[in-house]
Amino acid sequence: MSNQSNHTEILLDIKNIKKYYPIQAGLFRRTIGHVKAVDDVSLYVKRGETLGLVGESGCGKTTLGKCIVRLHRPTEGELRYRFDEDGEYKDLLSLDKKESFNARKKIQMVFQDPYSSLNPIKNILTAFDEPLRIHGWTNANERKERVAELLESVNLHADYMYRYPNEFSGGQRQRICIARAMCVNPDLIVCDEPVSALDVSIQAQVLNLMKDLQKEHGLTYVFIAHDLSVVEYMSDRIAVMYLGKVVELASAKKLYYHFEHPYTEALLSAIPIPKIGEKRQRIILEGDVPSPANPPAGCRFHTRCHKVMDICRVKSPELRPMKNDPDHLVACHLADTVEDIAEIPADAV
Amino acid sequence: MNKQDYILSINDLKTQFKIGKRVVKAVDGVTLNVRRGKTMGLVGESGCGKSVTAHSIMQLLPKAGSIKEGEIIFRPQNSEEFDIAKYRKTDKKLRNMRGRQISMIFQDPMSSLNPVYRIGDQIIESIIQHERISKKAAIKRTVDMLEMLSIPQADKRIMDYPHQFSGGMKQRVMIAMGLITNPELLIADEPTTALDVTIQAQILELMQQMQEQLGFTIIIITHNMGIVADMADDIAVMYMGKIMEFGAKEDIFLRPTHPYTRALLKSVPVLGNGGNDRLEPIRGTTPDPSDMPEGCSFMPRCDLATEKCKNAPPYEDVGNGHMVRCWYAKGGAANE
Amino acid sequence: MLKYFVSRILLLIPMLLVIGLVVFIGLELAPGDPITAMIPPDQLSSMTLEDIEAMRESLGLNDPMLVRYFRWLFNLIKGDMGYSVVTGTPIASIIQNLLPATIKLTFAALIISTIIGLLFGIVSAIKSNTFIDYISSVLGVIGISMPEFFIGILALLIFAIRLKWFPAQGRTDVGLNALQSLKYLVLPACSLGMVLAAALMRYTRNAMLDVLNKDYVKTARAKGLPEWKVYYKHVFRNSLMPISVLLLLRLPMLIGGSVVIEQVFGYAGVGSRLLAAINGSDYQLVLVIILLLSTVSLLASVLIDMFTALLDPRVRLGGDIGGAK
Amino acid sequence: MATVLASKQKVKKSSLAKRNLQKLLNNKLAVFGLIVVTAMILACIAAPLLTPYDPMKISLSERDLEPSSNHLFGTDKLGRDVFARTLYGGRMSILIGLSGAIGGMLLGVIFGSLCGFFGGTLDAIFVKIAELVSVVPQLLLVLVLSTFLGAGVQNLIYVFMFTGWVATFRLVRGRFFSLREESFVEACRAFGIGNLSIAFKHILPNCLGPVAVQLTLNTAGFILQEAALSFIGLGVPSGVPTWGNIMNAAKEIIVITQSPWLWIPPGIAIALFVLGVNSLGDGMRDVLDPSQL
Repeated sequence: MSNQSNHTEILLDIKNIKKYYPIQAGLFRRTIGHVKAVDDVSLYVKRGETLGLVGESGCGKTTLGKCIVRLHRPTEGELRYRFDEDGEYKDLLSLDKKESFNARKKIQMVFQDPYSSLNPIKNILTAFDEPLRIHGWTNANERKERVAELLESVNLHADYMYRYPNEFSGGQRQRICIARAMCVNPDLIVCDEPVSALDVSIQAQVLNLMKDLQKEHGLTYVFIAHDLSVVEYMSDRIAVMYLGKVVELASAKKLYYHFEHPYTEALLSAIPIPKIGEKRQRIILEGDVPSPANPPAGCRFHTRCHKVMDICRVKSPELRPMKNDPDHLVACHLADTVEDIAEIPADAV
Repeated sequence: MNKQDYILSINDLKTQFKIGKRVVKAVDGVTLNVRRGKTMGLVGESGCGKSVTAHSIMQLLPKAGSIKEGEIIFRPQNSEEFDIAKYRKTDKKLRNMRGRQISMIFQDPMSSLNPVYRIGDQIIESIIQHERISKKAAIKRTVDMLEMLSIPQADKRIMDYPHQFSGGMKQRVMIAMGLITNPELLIADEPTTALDVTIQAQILELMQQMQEQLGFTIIIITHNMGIVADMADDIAVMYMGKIMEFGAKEDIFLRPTHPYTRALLKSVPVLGNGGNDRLEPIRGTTPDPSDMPEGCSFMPRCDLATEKCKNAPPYEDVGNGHMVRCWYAKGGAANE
Repeated sequence: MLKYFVSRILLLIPMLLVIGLVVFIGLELAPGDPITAMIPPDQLSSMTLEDIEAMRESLGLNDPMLVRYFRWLFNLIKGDMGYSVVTGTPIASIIQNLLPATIKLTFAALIISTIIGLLFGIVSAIKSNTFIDYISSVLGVIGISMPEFFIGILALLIFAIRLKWFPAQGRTDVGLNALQSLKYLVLPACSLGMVLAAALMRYTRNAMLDVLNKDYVKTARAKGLPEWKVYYKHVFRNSLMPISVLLLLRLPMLIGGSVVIEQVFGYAGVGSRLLAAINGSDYQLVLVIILLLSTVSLLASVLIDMFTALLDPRVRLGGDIGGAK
Repeated sequence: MATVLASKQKVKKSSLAKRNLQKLLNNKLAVFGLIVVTAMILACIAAPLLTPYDPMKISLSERDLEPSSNHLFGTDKLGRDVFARTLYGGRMSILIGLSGAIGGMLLGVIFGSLCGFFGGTLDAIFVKIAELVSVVPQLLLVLVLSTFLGAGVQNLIYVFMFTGWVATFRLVRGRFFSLREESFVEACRAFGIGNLSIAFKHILPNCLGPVAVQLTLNTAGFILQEAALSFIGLGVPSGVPTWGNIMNAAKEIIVITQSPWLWIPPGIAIALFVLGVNSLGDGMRDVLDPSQL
């Protein structure tokens, strides 16, 4: 089991991942453009930590998550993954067939909608059975015991394995899905909005369970959500995404008080807080998120940014570390990053 | 307070649904007073009856649902007060009230607009239903209203169809449709649940601005405690068809008294806490509404529950109109 | 909008070509010498074998099949459909005499069934789960379970033979005024339309109930619209789209059914002629009629499809669904 | 762990199929349909027990008899017993309808799942073919094919299979398209479960309910079509009795007016059986999805 207190070892290194979907039109299905769902994202995930991915719908967070689990094949980029603590990094996208199959055990996913995550006509045992069987649990009785054990680990009765999904509430289903993702002993679980379909009083049950399981099994999470408060509660570090790009990456503690990107600022101020008294400065963004099929030139956020400058309309800012904190990355011309704005040639404006 | 200061008074409202042979008591004795010109927030989890309460006020219940008991007294500014619950769903009195005196906007702006008619026609339909007005004047008013709601190029966009609008824009159209007849009460049923946070902020801000300008009353229904903290003056917390706690915003957030309200506040992560405090989940799940427990409906999940809670607790004033439905509300264990 | 229609019509062409090809291959495989169907019989009888062989060459019957196919198709479009082997009359004139009658019959059936189906469907939906709804649901399921020809025979027996309200058999336009010829149409059209009416009724009811649950109906009520306006403007109007899809699927069945109904009533249309041609092994005539009926069915489907598009702005204006401007 | 395994022996295994059957039996419409269909099938199978007459036996001494206690539905022009013919004819009509529908269903399910799961060019081709088959009046298609293949029970079944796969194909393909986006399918992929297993073990079983409903619709439709075809003399050869063939006699006005027992019993038999099948289908649809239709 890895050391939880200081996560130093990089488990997954996401390098320049792009995922473009062709837009086809006309009688002959000509490709007339691309939806740039994820556009050149580089991130790393350390063993044992939780990396939060936050952003509004269409920002590419789910697509990125599905690329990591290899449900989608990225258009470009590498997913360098370290199978053993002292092993080498291997690109998940260029494994041979057998390695690729075995790597499926390492990275699992919990989906947003607990109602569609379980096959309605199969009972819980059957839902676990096939993944276990193809990944080495050859003995049927052992599989059964394993399922019982897993169900109890998510605080459900072992007998529930004979029931069908429609007999469970949303919260129970999501717990079953977490147990199913855990059945092959993964290192990394990508959680795609795991609580957004649940009632508020149930959300906390699931979130706490996930935290406990992480501690117990040394799991690494990529936690995707649109609700910053939930992400903040779960994550060690948070990446804020906008229109296919990461605009800011910082530790969860830092992001709330020392945000640098205007989008993060707006996002934070837009979230209603169940507290009264402190009057917050609200930043209301104008307009809608532009279409990822036709993102604006320059900085993608410039059309809605309240601090927009001339340079933002032409030059897209790189994601760069802050001068005073190399672990805090920002993609904004205004931020005091390692590379200064002054270095940009004047004729670019 | 004077009776006339309340635009709406609901007394012991009971709304039931008949599904096959089962009877679901969706709203089971709701009592509420809504202050004129203010915003009342109705919060609760899914299935607690908050939406049914709102639909009962408009008498927009589906066929299987009907008001069984109670009264809904509506007091319009310039006409006689009347009891909405007394009329049939299709009564002319209610039809004249809907859309003119009370407007309602719904959760999902995507499906709330008819896809086959132009945006403009759908808004104008509302004016023409209630006023004798020329088509030209109606169009002018529609454009003005859309401009007030900051829809760019409103004069052109009224010719567009709903599928040409984004979710946030559609919700603005819904608000325009609701406000175009200058109603006294706007009921917003989870108006931002289907929208992104930055769009949600836009819509909530707009609703507040419009309220300042036009002075109508808002009932906002939501499951998000944050939204009521932002928007509401008074808050009612609903659980299993009953109001568990009602009071001014300060009462609810600074002096939450019902164990359910307290549990609800402790179970949601608060931005800025950085995951320091561990959340305290409410145990168990919401009971089946057609098979509710005897006595206090929160009892099976309540940490303070005792033998006493097997009897239904009274709905009591604990001071300044702060109402609580709990045996321990007055100086009991809940105030430890 | 125009773009959509044009593309829909352009798509017709390959489909017609394929149906034509299938029919043409059928012709090729059919027993008998094709030349007998291409030359007027009286001329044919006076020709020698050499003449026929020369004729075959000059008519291009020895050309590759694809060439012959397109020539055949081209002739067909020009109106030269060849000759019936059995009666020796030009097929074009047979068609000219009989096709309008069949189209009239089918169209009448379509109108009758649409009116009855929509009417009962709407009433059923508005009064859902009442006695009226229950009765019409039972009638609906009985309606779709009846063989068309059985309805036809019963109608013939009751209304024509016993009650003598309508003529029992036949249809001739000669010397009949409009009212009289309408009398010949009533029974066949009603019998043909009954099954479709039942299907439409069931479907209309369900489509309306479906739409009734939509949020925009609630919006309409929340505006204070009276019930009839809610039903007329927001429920019925929106149900028309799924209903027209059903019509699209059912139309070929209606045209097929006309063949049987014509037989029952001895109605002189292409359908009864088709059966006679099959019994007489008059393959050229059989295939031309089938090609024509298929074309009618295809054209009608396209018309209904366009009607659906007219109803739905999402199709009409192209599918940038949810896209902000 | 031992306690866990021991305790679960007590739990009764709840089977989804059993529960759905229970629901079906609570549905009045379905029960009515089931009773009618079963009773009629049983009666047709047990025909030799119910009637002493041979449906083919010509008896010139007993021509054109009205219904009597001897001949329940009377006799036809050749003195054959109409009751016997209706029973034996039912065997053939039901057999043709049912086997055509089952064959069509199998084709539709296979094509539909392949196209729905893999999409692409294969799918595009099949969609076009399906469109073509469905736009040509089915009766005409059957007519052409049976003209060229020749009349005969087997050929008729082939023809029905060839024309009847389209509805099932569309249905299965559509269900596949929506189901393959569901999270449980993505979960399967995330575990590395193979495509074929996903398609046939995880997705396909979810389509079977609607497919069964479609099967009833097709059976009903084919029985009606067989009857129509045989009625106009182009279905089953006239020697083999089927409901449609028996009614063939009613092409003459004289039969319609003078000997209604020749065509009313088989006509009612068709309508009743199809009504039963349709009611069963409606009931099944209600059970599968109470909100739809």
